[in-house]
Amino acid sequence: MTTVDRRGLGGRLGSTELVYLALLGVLVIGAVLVAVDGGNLFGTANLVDMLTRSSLLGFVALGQTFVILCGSLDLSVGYVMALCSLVGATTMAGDPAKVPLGIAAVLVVAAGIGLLNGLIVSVLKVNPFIATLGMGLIIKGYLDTNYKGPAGAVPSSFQQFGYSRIGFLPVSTAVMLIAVVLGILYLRRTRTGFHMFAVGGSQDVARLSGIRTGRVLVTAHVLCSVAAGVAGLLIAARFGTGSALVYGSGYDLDSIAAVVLGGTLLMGGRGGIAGTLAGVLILAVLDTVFNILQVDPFFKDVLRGVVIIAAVAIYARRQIDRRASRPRFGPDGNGGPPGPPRDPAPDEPVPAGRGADR
Amino acid sequence: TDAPTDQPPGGGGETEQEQSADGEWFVKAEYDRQLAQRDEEPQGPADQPWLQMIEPELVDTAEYKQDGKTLCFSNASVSNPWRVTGFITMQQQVEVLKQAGEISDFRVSDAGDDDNQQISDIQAFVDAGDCNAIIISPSTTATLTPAVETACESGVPVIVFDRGVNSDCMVTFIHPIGGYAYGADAAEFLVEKLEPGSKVLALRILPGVDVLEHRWAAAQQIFGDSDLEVLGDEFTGGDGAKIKDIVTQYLQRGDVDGIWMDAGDGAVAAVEAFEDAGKDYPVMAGEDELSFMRKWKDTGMTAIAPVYSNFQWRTPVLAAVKIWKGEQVPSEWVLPQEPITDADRDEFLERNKDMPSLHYAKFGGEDLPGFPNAWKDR
Amino acid sequence: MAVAPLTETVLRMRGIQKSFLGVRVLHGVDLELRAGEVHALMGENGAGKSTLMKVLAGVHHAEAGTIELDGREVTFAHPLQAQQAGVSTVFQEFNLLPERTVAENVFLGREPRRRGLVDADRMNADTAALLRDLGLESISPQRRVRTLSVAGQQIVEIVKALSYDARIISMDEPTAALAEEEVELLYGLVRTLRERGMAILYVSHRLKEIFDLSDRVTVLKDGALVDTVPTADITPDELVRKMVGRPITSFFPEKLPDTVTGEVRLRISGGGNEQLDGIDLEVRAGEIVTLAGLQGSGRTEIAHALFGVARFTRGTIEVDGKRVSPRSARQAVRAGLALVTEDRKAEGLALNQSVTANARLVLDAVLPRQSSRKARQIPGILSSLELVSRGGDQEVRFLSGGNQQKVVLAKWLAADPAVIVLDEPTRGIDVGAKQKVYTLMRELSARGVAILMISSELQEVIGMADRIVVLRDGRIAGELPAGADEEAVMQVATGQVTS
Amino acid sequence: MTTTAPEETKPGRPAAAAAARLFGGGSATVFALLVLVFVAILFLNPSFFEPPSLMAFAKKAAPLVILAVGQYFVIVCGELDLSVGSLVGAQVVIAAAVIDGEEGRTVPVLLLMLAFGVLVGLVNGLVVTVLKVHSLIATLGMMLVLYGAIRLWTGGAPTGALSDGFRQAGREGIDMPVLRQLPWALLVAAAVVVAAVVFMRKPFGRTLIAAGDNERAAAFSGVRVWWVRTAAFVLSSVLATLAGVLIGGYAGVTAQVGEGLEFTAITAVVLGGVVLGGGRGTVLAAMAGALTVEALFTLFNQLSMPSTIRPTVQGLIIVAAVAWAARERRGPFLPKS
Ligand SMILES: Nc1ncnc2c1ncn2[C@@H]1O[C@H](COP(=O)(O)OP(=O)(O)OP(=O)(O)O)[C@@H](O)[C@H]1O
Ligand SMILES: Nc1ncnc2c1ncn2[C@@H]1O[C@H](COP(=O)(O)OP(=O)(O)OP(=O)(O)O)[C@@H](O)[C@H]1O
Ligand SMILES: [Mg+2]
Ligand SMILES: [Mg+2]
Repeated sequence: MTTVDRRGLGGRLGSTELVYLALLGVLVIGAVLVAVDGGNLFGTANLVDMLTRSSLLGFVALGQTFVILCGSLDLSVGYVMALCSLVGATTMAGDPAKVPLGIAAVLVVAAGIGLLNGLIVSVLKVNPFIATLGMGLIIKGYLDTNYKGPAGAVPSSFQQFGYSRIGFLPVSTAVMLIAVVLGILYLRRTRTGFHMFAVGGSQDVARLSGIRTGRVLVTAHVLCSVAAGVAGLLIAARFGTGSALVYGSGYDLDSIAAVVLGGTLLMGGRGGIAGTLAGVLILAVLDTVFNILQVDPFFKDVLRGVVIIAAVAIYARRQIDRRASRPRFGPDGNGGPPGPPRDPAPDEPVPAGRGADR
Repeated sequence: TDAPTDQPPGGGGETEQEQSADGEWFVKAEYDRQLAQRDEEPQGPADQPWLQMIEPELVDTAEYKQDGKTLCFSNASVSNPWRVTGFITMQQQVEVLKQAGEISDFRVSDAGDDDNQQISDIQAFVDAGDCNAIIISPSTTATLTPAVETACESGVPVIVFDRGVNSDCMVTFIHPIGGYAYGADAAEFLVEKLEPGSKVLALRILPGVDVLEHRWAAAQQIFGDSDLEVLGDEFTGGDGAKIKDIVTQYLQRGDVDGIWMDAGDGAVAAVEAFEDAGKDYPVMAGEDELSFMRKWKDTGMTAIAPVYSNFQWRTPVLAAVKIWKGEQVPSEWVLPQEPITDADRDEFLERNKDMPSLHYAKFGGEDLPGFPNAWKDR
Repeated sequence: MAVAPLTETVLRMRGIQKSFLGVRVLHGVDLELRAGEVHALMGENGAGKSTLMKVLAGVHHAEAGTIELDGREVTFAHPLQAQQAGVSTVFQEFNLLPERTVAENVFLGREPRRRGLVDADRMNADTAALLRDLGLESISPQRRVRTLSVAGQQIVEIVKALSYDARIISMDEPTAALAEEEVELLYGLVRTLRERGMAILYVSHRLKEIFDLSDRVTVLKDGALVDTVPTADITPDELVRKMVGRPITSFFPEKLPDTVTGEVRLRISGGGNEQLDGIDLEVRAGEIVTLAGLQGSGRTEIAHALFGVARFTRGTIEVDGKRVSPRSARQAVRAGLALVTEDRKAEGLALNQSVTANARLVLDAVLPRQSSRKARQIPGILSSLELVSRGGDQEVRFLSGGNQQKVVLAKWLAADPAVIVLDEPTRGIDVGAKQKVYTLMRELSARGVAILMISSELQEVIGMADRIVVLRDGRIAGELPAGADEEAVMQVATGQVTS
Repeated sequence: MTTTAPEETKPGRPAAAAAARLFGGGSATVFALLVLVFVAILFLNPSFFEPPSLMAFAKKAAPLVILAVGQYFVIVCGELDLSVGSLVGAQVVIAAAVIDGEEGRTVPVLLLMLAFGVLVGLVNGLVVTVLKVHSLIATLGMMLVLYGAIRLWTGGAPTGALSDGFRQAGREGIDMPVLRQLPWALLVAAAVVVAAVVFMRKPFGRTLIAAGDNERAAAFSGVRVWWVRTAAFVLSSVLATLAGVLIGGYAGVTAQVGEGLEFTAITAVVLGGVVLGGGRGTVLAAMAGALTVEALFTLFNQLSMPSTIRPTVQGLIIVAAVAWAARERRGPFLPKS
């Protein structure tokens, strides 16, 4: 047997491990900087701060991971969050008995939007970038027209979701971590989870293996929207009311950045939720450290931008190095055409423009 | 836990029920109160409007008397020129107090207009435990209520300014008279200066922000009682290009006699739309932003600059020092809010002649040592 | 020769017709498979073998014709339906997810579940068992496919097809990427399957395999059925004649009389990199050198090294006596090299662009200033290639494979190269187009262009060569003169002899 | 099918071929939509078509057309540029801060802006091509960096003022009868579109689109893909700079200038049938997409549609139009011979 193995040394470290290594690095550097400043990054207050910050983005990025793994994208999550915070708060209307109803309403609304997103992308074949951007606009118009400000009220029992904590672990973060674990299990232990990697890796291979790619894509979008809906509930719990203005806070692009920072390929097919969690934590740690160090808010944006680019560049660099001189499966950098000859799906022209289009 | 105590939702503060149940922004009692406060003579030094107060109900602060001098400030953002100007004023005020040894450490966190971020920021201050007072400039009224209450419960004196929250747990809530008064100043001016039947266009920044909604609610009230015709109300995001485009389109369809704006950002673009279309200047309600005031002077148009007193950024810092000393402060510290008219326009322009165009005439920092460079070369 | 118990017919395909974009590639083909037989499918490139298999696999829908399984007529709208009916396929193209593990690929689409959740342990165990069946314990089910070699990946594909509870397995050139020992493994496996009563449809270009393995053989030519005969009743010569329809010798055009072998235009001395070593190669003006070797022997690697894609880390390249060390394709082109890549669609053409745009691409990229002037000759080049198209504005994705190849050739010819490297230039193009390519090569050669042709088709390697260089494991294993026979080339390529 | 050299068939039907190029591949939708929107406006308010109104429309639409052309270059070579919105903002702020109302600095500042635009484009391009960062992330990062850096520099809100000379291009025009004024902006946008059309027909333009269609094929043909892509980013940034000059000229400096323009520009380009992922679409279609977006805004205004509901309608129309175009692409495509 000649060469079954051509795994180099560099390949031993998985990309998830690398992301956690990066997180560790950020933590160490952050801790040193904070210590120089006379503080303790791992003091309860700062720890709580970091964890709290990570919970909201954590939910959104968790959902975003599903769609990105499928090779899609969701730019409507911010609007879904805003809508869901309002739906939740107005349904609960301050009545503790209506909490379950509010949660149910949010899940239904979010799932419905995800379903629409998924169908527009998979059936109408609208590029996900445009489809979800359009969906975001649609929701924005609805919000602006119908909610002229915060509305609804969340009973204090439900506000616990946003405020109480167990030791230094905020409940919302705990719930987020549970969702992350469930998400990891979903991807690793269910068929649909498996198929998401396949759909993102190659729609054609997936289809030839008998996977109904459309359904998988729709499922991912539904999960993504539902996760954004839960984030909306968390918003409502923290605000005590629903707020439409949340959509302006940039959670859509932040969540994509967190997912990519977590080592998931923007073109789909590789990555996972564990990495996303690390990506979210990296952003949260940065925020906390910047906050402790009193970094100018605008300088924060600059640093964030640089860190995101630098991290992704490092991942990309590694992938290039690891790749042998002649890729069997096409480039996984940017915008490359799909690899070697692939067979078009049953009697369809070769799907054009799948690739860097997201 | 950090959870707010069980309390009927909405708290019980004086700003409670700012928004009525059906989501409309008009609350008659508050509207009447603000309109009346405009004619009230404020107490305090006339040359220091940031220390003046209208109808104060002083409260005792002895329980907060202390030696600690760490001041923490949770800022909603510095994402618009009004906030930038104000924040510089605040920093300059802090500088003075630091020199005087009244403040040792001034910590700021900026939430970048993200309510959730601000809740975390406030919580971080509370958890850190070494703030001797927390100043909060909430990014949205309703949503920050629980976080502010949490801060109050920690025992640290809390000072809220600009926008309020639905709670009265803070030691003092500092604000100019308010949005209704602002909107009314502008609308009343238009009603007064325009012939009956004239057409007015309302330009607004974005929906859902309480201070802005109050301005529009008051204007609607006043326009409703007048003979003016409101052509429409448009959201512009404060973007000059969008404002100019919208006004141009309205002008293309017919005459516009008056412009009502809920904030002065981009007012010049609106005026330019008239110039470029070759139309007469409208009667205009802008803001005390210098670019507009300069344009007003250059063109000699009929206009007013309603003011949402920018000098209020000084007050919370001074209030904190007062509280540490155990001095009384009003539980609701209402600052004067007086529009700039033809009469005092040139005086304010003269005072601010070195200032950049996106600066606010009534910023109230002329006596601070950093003047004028801190605002000029920011 | 194995004698199979010829029992009942499990599959009967009748009158299968299929066209792509208006060009018929299957003209009513009949095929019959019996349980417990290995049925070879032979034919030239582009004869329609893969297409027929894909019809059977439910990938393509036949326009006419029927498929009967166990006497019942079936239609497969989706590959899944074919798989569920017991027909599984190893496709010619790779169909794996590089980022997933071996086991995940093998069970893709039908992962075993326990209590609703994917049972990864069972999946790994089952895959391990399947691999053990093949004697391939060395491949761990939990390896990522991208970390496997091409051969390893091919094995995974076969394992994947086997893992379906299939009664019919069709394999499209399964041995193409395998080394000799691996081929033996596969033989063993195919025989086992046959003994278990499966029907196996087996496509290969290797005559030896056909005679080693198959019970019956069906020959396709230009999309039509030529004959189905028991393998025992036919000699290799007869089989080839059925495939080609005429004696092979007349298929390749003669060297043109005015061809003069001149100066060395391309010289590689001591070239080597990760995959290659000690490559010494010369091509002279007016000479056609062919590179033979098994798949993966490093032929394409040489072409890529010349083009700066996978550089030589050792040794030198000279074009017309001038040292060049191309670090990119651009530098290679500027030095006078041209490369007709082996994968037309992925590497040769911008499919959404027009014929003209593609034909001008090299000029546009490398000689932008002279591009408009030089582009004037493109219509002439295209018509001399007898391109069939609706005009220069037609997008190349609507052209047939042969015509696409002509566009690729045209883009290089427009740049007037000194050396042309053709990597599998006739892959997937029909007989007529092939001959066109051969004729063109002769003409270019006569004009003094040095030609290096890489091919997996031995007939072509031999038929077109002035010299044959044989590669094995990234080294030059030997050089044979024109007119060497296939056996000799194969022996050098597989290392049975060194010449 | 006949065996013909392409040359022989080409002159026979140049008009038809040109039309097919223009309207093929999903672009028909945008032209139809554009006509539809204009007809609707005409129906609602015929006076919109009086020359001065049209000129006002042109003046407003010019920057988006220019941005769309810039974005077209990037999209057609397979990438995406999210940084143009904040670049427009940054350029206007830089101009105001450096000119500070002094007429004499106008020209040097324009040069400075050009240099800054080229720099931003180069960084975007090199991060994408050399560091292999997906363009969505690379330009998202650039967007954050520009947003933060420019505010850091100006202390949070724009300072200074633009000179009248600077504002000429975006605000003024050539006075003439009938039209009242032929806006410079219209001339600039027209020049950009014409130049872009010509550019795309030049060798470099063709290699650009080939690189977007099939990167590897282009590379094997000798195209310096990294350079071509980088150039596309530079073009996009330079055109964003130009758009910034027009926008700043049109309306002066406000803190919000440029916000969200990147999404509007991408929407316009995609609406024009230019496929995200590269290799397909024309400059004219991208321009039509931009005009359609602007015309939609005008239509909403003419309809006196409540300000708040407009995004919904806009979103519906965009998704429907792109879906419709995708449907056309999936349908039978080969013309019958
Ligand atoms: N998806 C497709 N679209 C258009 N043409 C196709 C398609 N698939 C195959 N063809 C064409 O159909 C013909 C038959 O191709 P097929 O792949 O069946 O040949 P083959 O006998 O398998 O050849 P090879 O030995 O090279 O694998 C060829 O001319 C090929 O170009
Ligand atoms: N992506 C890859 N990564 C690492 N090694 C590879 C890759 N592709 C091919 N190889 C190895 O490179 C060597 C040369 O392969 P190459 O493809 O050049 O041979 P070839 O004779 O041209 O075969 P083919 O007929 O497939 O083109 C082989 O050992 C092969 O296994
Ligand atoms: Mg085949
Ligand atoms: Mg090869």
